Amino acid sequence: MTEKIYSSASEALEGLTFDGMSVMAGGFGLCGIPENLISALRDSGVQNITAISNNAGVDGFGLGLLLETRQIKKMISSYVGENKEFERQYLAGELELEFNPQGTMAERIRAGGAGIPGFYTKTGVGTVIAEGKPVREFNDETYIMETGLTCDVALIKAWRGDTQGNLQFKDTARNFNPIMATAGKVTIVEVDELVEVGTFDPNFIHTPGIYVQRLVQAKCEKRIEKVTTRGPRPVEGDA
Amino acid sequence: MTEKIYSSASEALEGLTFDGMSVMAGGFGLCGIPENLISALRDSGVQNITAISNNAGVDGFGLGLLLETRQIKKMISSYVGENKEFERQYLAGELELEFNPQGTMAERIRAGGAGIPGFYTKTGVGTVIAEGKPVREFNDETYIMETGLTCDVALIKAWRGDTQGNLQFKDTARNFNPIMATAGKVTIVEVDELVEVGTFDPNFIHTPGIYVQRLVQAKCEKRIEKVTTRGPRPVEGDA
Amino acid sequence: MAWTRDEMARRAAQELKDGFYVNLGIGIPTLVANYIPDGVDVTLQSENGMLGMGPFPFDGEENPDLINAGKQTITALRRSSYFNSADSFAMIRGGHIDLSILGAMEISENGDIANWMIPGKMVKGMGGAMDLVAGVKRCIVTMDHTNRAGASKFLKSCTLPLTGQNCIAMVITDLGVFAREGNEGFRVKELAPDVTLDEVRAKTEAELTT
Amino acid sequence: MAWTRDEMARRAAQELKDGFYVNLGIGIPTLVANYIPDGVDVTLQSENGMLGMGPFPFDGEENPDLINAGKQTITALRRSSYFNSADSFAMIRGGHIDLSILGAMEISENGDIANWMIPGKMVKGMGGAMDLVAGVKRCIVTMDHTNRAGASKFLKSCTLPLTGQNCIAMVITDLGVFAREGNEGFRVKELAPDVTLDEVRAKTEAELTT
Repeated sequence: MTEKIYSSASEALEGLTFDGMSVMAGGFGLCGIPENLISALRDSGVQNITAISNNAGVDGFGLGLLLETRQIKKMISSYVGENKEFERQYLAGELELEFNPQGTMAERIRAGGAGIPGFYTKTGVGTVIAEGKPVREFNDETYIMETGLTCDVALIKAWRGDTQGNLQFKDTARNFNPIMATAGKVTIVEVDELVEVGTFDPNFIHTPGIYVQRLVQAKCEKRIEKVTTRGPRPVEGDA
Repeated sequence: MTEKIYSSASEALEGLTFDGMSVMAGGFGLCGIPENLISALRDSGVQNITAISNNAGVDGFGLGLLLETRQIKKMISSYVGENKEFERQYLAGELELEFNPQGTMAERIRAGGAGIPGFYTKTGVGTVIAEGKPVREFNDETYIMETGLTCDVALIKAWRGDTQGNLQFKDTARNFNPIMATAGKVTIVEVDELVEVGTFDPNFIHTPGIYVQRLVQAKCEKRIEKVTTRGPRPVEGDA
Repeated sequence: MAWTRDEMARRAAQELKDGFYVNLGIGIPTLVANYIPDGVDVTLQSENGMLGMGPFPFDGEENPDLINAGKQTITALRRSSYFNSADSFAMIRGGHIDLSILGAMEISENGDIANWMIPGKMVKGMGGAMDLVAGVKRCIVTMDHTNRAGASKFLKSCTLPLTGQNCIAMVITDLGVFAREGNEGFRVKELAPDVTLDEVRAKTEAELTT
Repeated sequence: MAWTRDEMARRAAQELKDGFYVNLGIGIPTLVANYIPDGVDVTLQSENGMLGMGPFPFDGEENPDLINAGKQTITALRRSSYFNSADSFAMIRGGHIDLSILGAMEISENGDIANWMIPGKMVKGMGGAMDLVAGVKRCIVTMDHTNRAGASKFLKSCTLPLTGQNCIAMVITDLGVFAREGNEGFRVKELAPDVTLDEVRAKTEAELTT
């Protein structure tokens, strides 16, 4: 059996990086991002990356690391609000930026992985997003065509993975990860827990191993962007 | 909270049937078909159904029941090989039939549920399936456009469901069921087991309750179409 | 007396019906969750991949793997389910969400909404807003009736780049409630206490019927 | 001496590589699973929604919820996973399956395949065949070289309605192995024992190179 398990994030990236490559990185905000693979990608020194990710990390964390080192040439995202260095590079014209509505972006990635080169959506009709895109009427309503999106390497964060590459995701850290796993020419996954094959109930595998070429177990910091609470837990016995 | 639980399959269908209605029925072969809901639909006496289902059941079981009573006007399927009554009605011109490649059919249903009115696929290019369909080139390859598919009522078979309508499916009985659940104006589900809300790990719910309007617990016969075995289990101790 | 933010949220909450699946935007819409009427059971969707959003966690019980679309830590409920981003927007785009309540910079009399960019300023992106207004069955906007300079935000046509066309069914401002059916214009449905129709008309560029 | 069905399956199994994900059609392709070479680990996909198909169950251990695409009862393996039909064909259409081995009624010299209908006969449908030949990375056909009447099934162009265009990379018949690269024609790669090139040419309408 071809071995999918790698011993470190940088080893998992070996031989796959090249100037001008396209990279998808899972995550929503800082939740469910492949922290270790992003760091390893920075350390690889690869240049002119097209990064496809819902957000751009924050200063000094997540994709912010690759912005600091100017390794990213272009970003395809839906929202980039939390990153000063991003803003600086963008306003200085050093960084290309393509905004996609979040649902359009998710569907483009899913379509890319599913062999669907184009689909129609109502999202963005009558807005700047529709400019230059083919249009078609269905049942007297106007829709625009969006295209499938794939990438050279997809960087994925999962909760647990088995030695066959079957994956499970945790809570809302799932987000873009399972669909990006289908859209990479090569898909590399970092997991909190690496388990033996047979550990998972086959009914509850989110990503079948067919989509995973390389897998590494790695510890994540899991930084929280906006800690929000409702106060202290009431002491037992209180009303 | 609006009550989703019904006490019988026929009660669950009440008020939803009308002449000329379109119905999706989950299942692949006889595996994962909504047996009780199909029987209840037959008993409702509704006529001129357009039935969307991968197969057409067998004589006397599954959708075969509705063919016997001539309640189906048109079928949209990918394969209908196992049903004599179907063949008779079709050859006599009593039944309309639209073949879809299985993957195109699955994707059309998924698209219908996801608000996507059309998408492009390579499946069927250069075949009779492509006739009359819009064509588009992507990266110098030809693709045909297929449309999203929805229905008036989707009949679904799930393994377990909770009182909020969250569903889990079992093994390959999953098949078309989860996607059809998203494509019904009204979706009715029969489950082997009805459980309290909170029973499922929220990470492992196949169909969120938002897609389920009515739910009924019902006993299934689960007929097997082609029992295939490799012989008796070796007695323990044998080599 | 014009409504406060909380009063606007309370009024918006009256639009929730039992059994609804609802997506709430950031700002006033978030406050709506505090005013869900008794006996009305509502399931909140978060477009980053969750149905059945619970309240914020207690101090020290934050789960980094569990956030809402505003990136705040939240909790789950017994009914909750998680799904990926494509499935989440399939739910939104496919019209399965009953109601979305969101904020706006401008609304036009034909139901257009602008709430994602101001030309000349740093653009942060539309996130899921364009998908929500295009996909959800019914969209309600809560916003101040005028901007800080006193100019109407309720216009004949939006001056800012649109988020969506002909998609807003109701606008709840500090001055009142304005509703439209199908492709019609907005009708004055309610006024905040002591707010007069004249005041509303003076502060509204859009054509309003009564 | 022409190959038997099992010999054809054994030869087809030589095309399996370690780590491959493979979809096997009905008939001779099903037999391929019996001849997977030692040291080659292959995961079988079943398009009704399973990866990691196991063998048939023991007598009395059939699970009605667990069948393959031919509707036969099967079993699961430790590596197995289940998914819905849309996800299954996303896997196929997206080019994630390395190899499909399937039967055919006719193959043409430009790689077209016809295997789903005979005009005038009751048509049962194409099932997943059109999706497989259009989506899988590499498609291999196993079939008898001629029909019962002795006429070639390996043609200049198919006479039956097509399942797919320019999608077959290799044909394994009882007489030999025929392969093509990209858009080229088929080349004779191997002959069954004692089968001569002359015999093959006599039984083949398609242009073959050697």
